[in-house]
Amino acid sequence: MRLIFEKHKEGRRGFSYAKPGVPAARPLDARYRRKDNPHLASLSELDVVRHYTNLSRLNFSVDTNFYPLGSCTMKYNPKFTERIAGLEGFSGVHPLLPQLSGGGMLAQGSLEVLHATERLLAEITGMCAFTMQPLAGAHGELTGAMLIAAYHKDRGARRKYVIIPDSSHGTNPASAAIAGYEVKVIKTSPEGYMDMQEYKKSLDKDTAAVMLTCPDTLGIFNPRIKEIADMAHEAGALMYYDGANLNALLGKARPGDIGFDVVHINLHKTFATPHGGGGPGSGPVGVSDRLVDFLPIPRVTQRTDGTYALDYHRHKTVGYIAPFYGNFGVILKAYAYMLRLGKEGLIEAAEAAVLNANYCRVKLKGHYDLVFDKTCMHECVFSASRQVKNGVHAIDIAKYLIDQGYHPPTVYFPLIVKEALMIEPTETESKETLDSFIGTMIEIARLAEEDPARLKEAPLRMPVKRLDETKAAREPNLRWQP
Amino acid sequence: MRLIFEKHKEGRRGFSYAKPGVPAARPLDARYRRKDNPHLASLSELDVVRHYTNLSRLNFSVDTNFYPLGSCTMKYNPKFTERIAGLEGFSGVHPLLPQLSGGGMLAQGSLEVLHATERLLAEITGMCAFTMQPLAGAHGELTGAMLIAAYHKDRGARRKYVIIPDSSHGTNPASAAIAGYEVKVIKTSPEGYMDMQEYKKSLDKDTAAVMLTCPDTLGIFNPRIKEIADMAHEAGALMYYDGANLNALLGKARPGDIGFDVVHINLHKTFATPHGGGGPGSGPVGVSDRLVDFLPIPRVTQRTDGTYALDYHRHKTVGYIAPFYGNFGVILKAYAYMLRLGKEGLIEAAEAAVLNANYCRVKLKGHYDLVFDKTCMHECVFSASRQVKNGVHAIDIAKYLIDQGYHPPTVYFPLIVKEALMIEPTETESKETLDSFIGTMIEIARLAEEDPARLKEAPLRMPVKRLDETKAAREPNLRWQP
Amino acid sequence: MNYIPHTDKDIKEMLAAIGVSSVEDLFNDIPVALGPKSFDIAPGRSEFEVTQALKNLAAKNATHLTNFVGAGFYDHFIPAAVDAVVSRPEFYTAYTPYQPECSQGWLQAIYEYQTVICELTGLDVANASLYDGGTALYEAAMMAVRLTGRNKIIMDSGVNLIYRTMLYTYTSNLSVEFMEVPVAHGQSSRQELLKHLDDKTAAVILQNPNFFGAVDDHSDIVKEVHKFGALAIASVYPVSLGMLKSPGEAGFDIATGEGQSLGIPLSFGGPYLGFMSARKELLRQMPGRIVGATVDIDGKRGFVLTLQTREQHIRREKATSNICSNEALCALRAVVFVALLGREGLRELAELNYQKSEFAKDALSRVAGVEVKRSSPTFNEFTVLLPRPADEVVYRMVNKGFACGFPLGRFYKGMENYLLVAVTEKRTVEEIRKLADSLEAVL
Amino acid sequence: MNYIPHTDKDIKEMLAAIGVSSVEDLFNDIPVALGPKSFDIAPGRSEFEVTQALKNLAAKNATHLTNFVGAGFYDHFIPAAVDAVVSRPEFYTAYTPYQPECSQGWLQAIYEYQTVICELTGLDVANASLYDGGTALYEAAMMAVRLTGRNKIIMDSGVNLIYRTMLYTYTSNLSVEFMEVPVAHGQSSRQELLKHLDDKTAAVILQNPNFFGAVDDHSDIVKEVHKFGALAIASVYPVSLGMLKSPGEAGFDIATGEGQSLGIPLSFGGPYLGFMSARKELLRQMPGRIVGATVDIDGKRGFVLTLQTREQHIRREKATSNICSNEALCALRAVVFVALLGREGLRELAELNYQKSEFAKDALSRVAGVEVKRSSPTFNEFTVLLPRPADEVVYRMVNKGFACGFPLGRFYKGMENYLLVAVTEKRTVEEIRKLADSLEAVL
Ligand SMILES: Cc1ncc(COP(=O)(O)O)c(C=O)c1O
Ligand SMILES: Cc1ncc(COP(=O)(O)O)c(C=O)c1O
Repeated sequence: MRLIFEKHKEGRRGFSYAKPGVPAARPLDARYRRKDNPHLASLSELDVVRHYTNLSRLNFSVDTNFYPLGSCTMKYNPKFTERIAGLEGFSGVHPLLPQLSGGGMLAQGSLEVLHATERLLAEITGMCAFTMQPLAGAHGELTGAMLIAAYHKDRGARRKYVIIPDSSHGTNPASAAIAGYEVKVIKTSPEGYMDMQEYKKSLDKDTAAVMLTCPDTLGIFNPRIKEIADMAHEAGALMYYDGANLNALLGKARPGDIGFDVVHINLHKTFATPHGGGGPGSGPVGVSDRLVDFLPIPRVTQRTDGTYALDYHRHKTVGYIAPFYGNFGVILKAYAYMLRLGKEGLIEAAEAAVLNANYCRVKLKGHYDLVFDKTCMHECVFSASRQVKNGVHAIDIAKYLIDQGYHPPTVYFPLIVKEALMIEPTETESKETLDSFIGTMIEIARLAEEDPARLKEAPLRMPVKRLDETKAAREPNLRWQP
Repeated sequence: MRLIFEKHKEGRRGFSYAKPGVPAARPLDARYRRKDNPHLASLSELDVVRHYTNLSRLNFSVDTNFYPLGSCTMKYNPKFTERIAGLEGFSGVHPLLPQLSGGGMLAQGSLEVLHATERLLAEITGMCAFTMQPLAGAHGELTGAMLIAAYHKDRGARRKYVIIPDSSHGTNPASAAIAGYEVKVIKTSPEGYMDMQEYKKSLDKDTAAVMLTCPDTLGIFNPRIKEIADMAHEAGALMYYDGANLNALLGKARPGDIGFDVVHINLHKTFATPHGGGGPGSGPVGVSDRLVDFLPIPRVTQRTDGTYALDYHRHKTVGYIAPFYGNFGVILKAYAYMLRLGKEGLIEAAEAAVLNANYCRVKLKGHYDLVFDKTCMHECVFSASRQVKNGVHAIDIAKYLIDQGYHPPTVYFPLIVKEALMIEPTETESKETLDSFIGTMIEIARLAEEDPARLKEAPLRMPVKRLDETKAAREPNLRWQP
Repeated sequence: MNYIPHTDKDIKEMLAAIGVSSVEDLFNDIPVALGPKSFDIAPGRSEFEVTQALKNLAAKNATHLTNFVGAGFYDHFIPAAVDAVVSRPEFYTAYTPYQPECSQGWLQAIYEYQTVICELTGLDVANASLYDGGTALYEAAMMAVRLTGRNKIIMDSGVNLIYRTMLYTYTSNLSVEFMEVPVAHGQSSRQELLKHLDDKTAAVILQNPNFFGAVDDHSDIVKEVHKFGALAIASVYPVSLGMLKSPGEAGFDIATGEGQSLGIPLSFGGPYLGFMSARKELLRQMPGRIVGATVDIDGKRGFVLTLQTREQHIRREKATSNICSNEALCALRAVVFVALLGREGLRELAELNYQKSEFAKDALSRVAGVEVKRSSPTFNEFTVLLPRPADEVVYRMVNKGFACGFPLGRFYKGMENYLLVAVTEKRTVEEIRKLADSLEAVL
Repeated sequence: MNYIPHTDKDIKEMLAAIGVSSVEDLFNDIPVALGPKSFDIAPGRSEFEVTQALKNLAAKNATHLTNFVGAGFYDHFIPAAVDAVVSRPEFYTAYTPYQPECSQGWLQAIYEYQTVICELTGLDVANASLYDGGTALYEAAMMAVRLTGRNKIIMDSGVNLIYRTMLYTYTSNLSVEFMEVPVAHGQSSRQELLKHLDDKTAAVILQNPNFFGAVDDHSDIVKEVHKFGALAIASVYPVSLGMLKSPGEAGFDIATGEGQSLGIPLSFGGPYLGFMSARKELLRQMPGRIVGATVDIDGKRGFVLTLQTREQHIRREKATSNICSNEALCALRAVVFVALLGREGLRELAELNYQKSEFAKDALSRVAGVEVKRSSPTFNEFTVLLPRPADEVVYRMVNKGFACGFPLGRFYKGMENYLLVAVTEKRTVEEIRKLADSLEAVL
């Protein structure tokens, strides 16, 4: 499709304003004014709507396609949460209203949503308190790392390292580094767990924290996780829990009970808020009691009369990590989702998610190399190494899946698995959908043996064929030029 | 795609209700209960949403395609009208509220919308009063025919005939017939106008009315229309105006000024309310002063204090033609549209619509037979007769256009034109869109000469190829069978 | 203008191509004398201004009242997923699927809708929609007249009064004769109905539940109707079909009804949805669009508009009906609504309406001076007799925050003290209790 | 459960296929001792109940106030077409376009968004979005630190206080040193800024219009900054760029800002949109996703995520940022908003904000006791000095139906009597007049 700028026609207008209706003001001095004429596109409303509507039709999405993108929990986003987020009583509220004097009473509805969501998440994870401010999972990690630093600093220590297994999500080491930590990477043992020998060796009085993902990015629950936590605590380090995969564990295990000190959760994964083509997300952070004092301000508190207020007066706080109270619109949807599902619904979600992943695992393990042949949690990770022998790579499998109407699993992640294919079906997909996906995967395995060229040429049914990514990186063309 | 019923799985639920929370009532006697179990589909919310979302993607629509379907005025439907219709203050109002005692005050907003729209339409058409009740254009015609009957009856006459030109829309004769009239059809002269000789002959004291479409279905404004009206009036007949094509004439001519007695308007055409895949529409009927007393009840009236009320006490009324006040949700969008455009906007719409149609007419007349080679109004009608010589019919042109991403023009209508191609671009389409459509039409004309097979095999890019309509009619399969 | 893309340059170029010098020239066919005498329309306003103005009007409607008004039009909850689907522009900005290859989505959806209507009503064939329940009933009556060649119609007065008045309006110039038969103890009066039945009768029209909320089993009447070669027409409330005997089970030939309850907002009276189904033998006299399954040239299943020779655009004055645009988008709402609920859900919805309505009967019957009419079973609406004019009571109840029902005296002479109360699944126990308490207070 | 399609039969069959006898078996890896100590969550509620409950909460927020609060977050009108586009599930239920062939819609939209940001800011390259204006500014500061290898940052105190506090939080454990420079007569103090500038300076951060609403031309400062080999970072308000000198024109190296004003609802603080653009030489240090154009194997244009070796999923602890999920859907809002307005529209919007704000200045300056600060020009927000604490005045104005501005005393000691008033295009002449009248009444 042509770019919106390529459809520009001087003089068109897709949106108009009323005349100001005020006497003309003294014009702003020319030196403050821009001289150039930005090359924005001018089109009618129809042109704009048709352009973006037709663009949208070029995407795969949960509402149109099975989307088993591992580690991303692409579950269905119930429509009623969109309706709620669209209520003007929520979407129209200026975030500074409760900061006006007496203004708390002007936003009691929104403050209650924040407070109630915090309490729900605390119960779900077994943590003591939550901040809803982090704007995505990685932002939660950074917040968590800063809380950890504040904790150690408060105790007079400046610990330097954060221990992270090599199977972790890329955001973990990146967040730790950005918070000012050096990262010690621990290898994964052949059994699929963090190497305990190496872990023990790395742990010392300079260890600020251990960051784990649980279930980990291989979809596995490490049965020795409590031992790992205890060892860290003995060494005076804190335990960080990357809760992006919490969907597997709702009502089954709680990081707080295991002994974690900091937890972040991806509302856009576990709690069914839409992924929005890459965001917005929301990454609330929960803490054990020893970290509560360090949480970002403002905190939402409940007064004895049941009303809600903002609390700024927390002298140990790390400070401000978001402009206001988090991605409220996202939090609201997650809250509605939790109210809707309730206890049984959340447990059922975890169970069905794990059931679906194991079903895929078992049905496909005769056709693809299963990286660790054991019960998985919410996702299962295969390697295309068997197919590589015929020159078929994970990417070829992915591209052929696209032609069959499936969004591919996550490929080449986790990095520690060669030719990884990481399948996370989520609980919202039916057995019928899984069966036909599995059928296609088996067909692909057959094609890899018998007719690999068919896979290498895919996709053929999309608006473009395979794209030259090297050219994109070597000769960056990152914007339309007039 | 599979049918929703073919995706059924017993036990699934896409929507649930809360428990009643009341003590169990005495069960209804079994003789009143249904014994069978209707074969409805049971699916999860995702399954349902994915099914219908993917079905939607198989349609062409204004928001995704140029849609020059003649006589249907497929103009763009501004998005803000949808937002307004979605306001709970409008969508949630029970129609009987104003019929409760004192209830008029409970629905003043909606009553004002109805009253104001009536007044706007009256000014736009030059008619004396409007009823907003008719639920579509054809329903307006029927209402109009009943008004005409009531008028004549009131004057003690039972006139039998309604005169209708053969170029009229099929609903005109159908509506007249259903209202109890016999239809006299007048041929179209070679110049494209109703044959005046024949008309004169047909007109007599048994003529109840003359039903004209203006501009007519050939896209032509009959300059002798006033003469026609005067002749009818002299014969004691009333003049009916099918205003489905009013888009061409906004601010240019008014049926009331010409002397028409009854007018219906298609809000879903001229006033930009969406066509909804076939409906809902709205077909308000305007009348000259001598017909006001016969309008359906209730009427929305304005009290001296500025408030609105419903008036039932009109002893000459034809009665009730709709359950309430018309398709309120549609009327509301049309009202918003009129407020938005205002005087200049409405005139501009007419001008651009006529400009677009004439541009297509002139650009294509070298390639297709123009039925009447003269300035057209909102649409231009070609015949594929030139192409038929190479075995290419209007339908083949239509199907090839589909493959190029264009919704075809109306084909084989009006019936009086052989192999008709009726192109109504509407004012919301840009010159660029017209130019590329015209380019494709010219290419088709070339293919018709050089490679007709290419056209006969189209469409190839749609979910289905050409469908067997004869089989559909001969062996009706009108529902899924369990 | 945001909806008109023409720039001055565009207009110039286009005029040049056409060969005229101004846009006005294109209107030369309109005699000067026919120019508009007036066109006094206010100047256009911005999207923001119009939106604000209409928000202000919306705020002038009372939406805070707890609603117990029904009378054929019910306050049911609409799942958000229904709105999500119908707001796909590929649905709502398309038109009638004349070109099947680029309209398979719509055609399949309508085919599915037709199936749902058939399944709900227990009949063989359904059309793609009619305007509303009233026009659907009128179309059914005319079908019967055409099919039987007779012109007498017997109508139970339990049929929604709104529909009855519509039928009289539509047929006022036709030679159709109506016999209206009063109800007995709320239900259809067998005695009266059979008295009028004869071999001139084209059809008997019955409604279930009837306007007063009474549930009936009309099988016995239908049998008698058929003995005289007449057709039996049922007017039904679709939600009740999750529980009540279907028209098909009761032997009816044609069923019609208002589909508003199936996911369509009340919206001050429209757009609504008229549905119709019938025995397959009556198919050729059905009005409206009908979608059928067929195959493409490769043998692949596809859907088309079919049996169009019944319709106005082919048959003109000889068509079975004049309907052209119908209520497709509302039909889509209905099919999505039913798909979301599924078999179990529709049954549960009906049961909930019944249970809550029975609870409300109990609660109201405890209010001093209020008599709940119990001569016949009801579904989700029932009649109560008040110790004073219902009109007054309704008026006072508005101040208590209730639209507490419909005063039957507005439609029926002599029923001034009667109130028709509807209770849907949306009404909570608390609301019902508060209704009773408030009623007690205002009486 | 409506969102879990598993029937009992499904579960049985799947368990059999897996070879376990119960779902619990799948959780055997979790030691019994690690089972949840508590999971005290209320039972689920129906869609209707949850919707009602949240409607009730929404009603507890005050949305009836006429809004003059800004402080970086503005009450602009959002065209309905923006909502229509972003509610396409093909946009909002997709994720990061890792697989380009089935994500061309998203990729092209982001490429267009990047272009818009470049055009607005007058710079060469932009990323696909960051969380918000504050984190964007922090990322820009860190970019400068990496690029220059220096760690001193000079920050004008005209930078939004919210951002400044965020920057301090983020860098509290890093060896980054901030110099904050007070404003002089509302604008950036050249004297103070230049005093601190040295060859240890990584960057100077300036905001335009600044937090107090003052408009400035920073070109002169930027020139000095460059002399020291430091980078100049601009924090900007995108709507003002329809009128004000762009960061590119003023010579800045990096521009960041909050995109909320471009079609994104206020929504109690988020989701918002951090945007960032820079000179192309700085590209490799940019954080976040970036989309680039390329060709497919047939030479057809297509779009991909590119330069991913900057990012965490490849470079892990050496990445330029930890960002993964961003604010794509808000970026889409921005690009659609700008496309609807077009060149003219954005200029008009800026002009309207300026004009109405000037009108409000006039109106307020006529109120006895109110002094409008005029030491520097402003855009759509300005500072007024009240004869009593602004906090009190704001409180009283709420009862008059106004959120009349932000009391600066909450952020700045000694400014207790100052009020920051924002006037967007939505405010009407009547509202502004009424604001002045009401202020007069409460003072
Ligand atoms: C395991 C894990 N951790 C962290 C993240 C980062 O979350 P976000 O993308 O919301 O920043 C992700 C997201 O992909 C993840 O899968
Ligand atoms: C000229 C004309 N008249 C009447 C009608 C009937 O209008 P409706 O479809 O709203 O019943 C149409 C619609 O196609 C039409 O084009």
